[in-house]
Amino acid sequence: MTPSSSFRPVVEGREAAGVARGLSAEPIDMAGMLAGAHHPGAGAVVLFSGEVRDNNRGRPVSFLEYEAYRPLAEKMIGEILAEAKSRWVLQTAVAQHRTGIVAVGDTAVVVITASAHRGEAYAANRYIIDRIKHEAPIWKCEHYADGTHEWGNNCNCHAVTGDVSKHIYESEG
Amino acid sequence: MTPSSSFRPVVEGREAAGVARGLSAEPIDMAGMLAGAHHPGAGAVVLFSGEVRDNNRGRPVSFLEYEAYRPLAEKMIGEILAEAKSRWVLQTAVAQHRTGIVAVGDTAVVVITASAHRGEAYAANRYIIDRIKHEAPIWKCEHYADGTHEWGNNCNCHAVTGDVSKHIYESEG
Amino acid sequence: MKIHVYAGLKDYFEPEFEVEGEARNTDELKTLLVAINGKAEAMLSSCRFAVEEGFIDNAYKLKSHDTIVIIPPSSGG
Amino acid sequence: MKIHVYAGLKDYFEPEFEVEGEARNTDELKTLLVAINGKAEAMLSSCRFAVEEGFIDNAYKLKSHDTIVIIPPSSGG
Repeated sequence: MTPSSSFRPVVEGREAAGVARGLSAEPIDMAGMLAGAHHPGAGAVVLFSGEVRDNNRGRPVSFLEYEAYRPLAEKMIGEILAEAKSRWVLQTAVAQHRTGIVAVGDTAVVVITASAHRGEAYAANRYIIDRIKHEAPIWKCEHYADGTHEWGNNCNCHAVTGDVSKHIYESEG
Repeated sequence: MTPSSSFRPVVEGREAAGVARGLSAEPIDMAGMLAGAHHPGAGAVVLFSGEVRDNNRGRPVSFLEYEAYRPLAEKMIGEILAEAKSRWVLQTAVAQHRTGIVAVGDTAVVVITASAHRGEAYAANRYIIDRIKHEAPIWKCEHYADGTHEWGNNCNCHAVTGDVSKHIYESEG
Repeated sequence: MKIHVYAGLKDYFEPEFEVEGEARNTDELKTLLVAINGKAEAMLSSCRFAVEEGFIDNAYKLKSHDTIVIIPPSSGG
Repeated sequence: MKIHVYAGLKDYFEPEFEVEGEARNTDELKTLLVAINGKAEAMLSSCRFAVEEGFIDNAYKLKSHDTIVIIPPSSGG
């Protein structure tokens, strides 16, 4: 196994879409995911869609580009979903994060949870997206209307916690 | 205006679907509502779907039937959405509640919120569904597999608050 | 005075009916309704009352031409 | 030792390159990398390191055949 074959970012190849494992190089089929989330034992389904805004702190954005370190990102998304299922009784817990170019108004990440009651479905949904956003090795590059681009707008928790592995989750505050 | 024309429950007529005003006698077009919720200024879209479970405290359920006192239910859903928009900066706040027969696994109520950041979208979504469920004059009748039916499983906050207009919201606990 | 009831109250009353007798406010109306069907008393104690699109409380003076809507607790949970 | 970098680190290094020189752990590797491009120092201080699918810390003994993945903070917010 050579690094050049095993460590390519997912953006480079269609074969790397990995839809079933949490990363997708293609547009996310949100309606299909939602249709698949119904369960006769689930009274509450919660969907979160993270979408590309037309501005970043007031600067006009043309589109975003997401890059992932694929093997670890997929492993971590799987572990985060499993951890959510161990904390709450969930009939469904799925997540998909885009890689590559995502247009303004399009979906960059979707999380769907289903549970008997809505409290669990909301809490688990929020837990999953917070952890994916802070911890999974997925990065975004803002491409601005003026032609410049910038990697960043990243998690900055380590500036407060003093540890690049320790995060602050608004939902737990 | 006679009471018999003005106070009929929405379940009685197709013309009463009132989709734009929060009640629908027809299946809710959740994918269509979700597609319409995108906004270039919104980075976070949250959807809640309340669905019919196959059991109520262990008793097998065949289907549910929802009845509404339409003029007041529509007015209250509109007021709850407006109140959410005054508490949070939301690009989208919509809700639809079914009336009539709803099958197991089908959607009884949908709430969609969109905001620049996810904290607001989740909080507003939860606020809207909690208030609709506790306050809007909409009732459900459980039709059980054994052929019996039962109105109820209703909000019981007044037993604690001592006031039929005062509710306890789990999300504020 | 016309009365419209919903949901579980339909187990005790017709969906729409007229009450005879004097009821100046909702407490007095409740007394009339319990006289019609005493089994409804517990449920009535958890109900709200409305005229058209607005809730009313016991301070509201009932008029003979009002249609009173009796509203059990919502579907909740 | 092979190095793969992502996202903002690509402003300072090639996406994939080899480092010469001795680095027994991630602190020593950081020192080597800062010697290559001193402007990367601040960003490197907020990065994590991984080998294959697992994060490593400074206690991990780097091997000459390892491919070290350097991971800036995630997209966050």
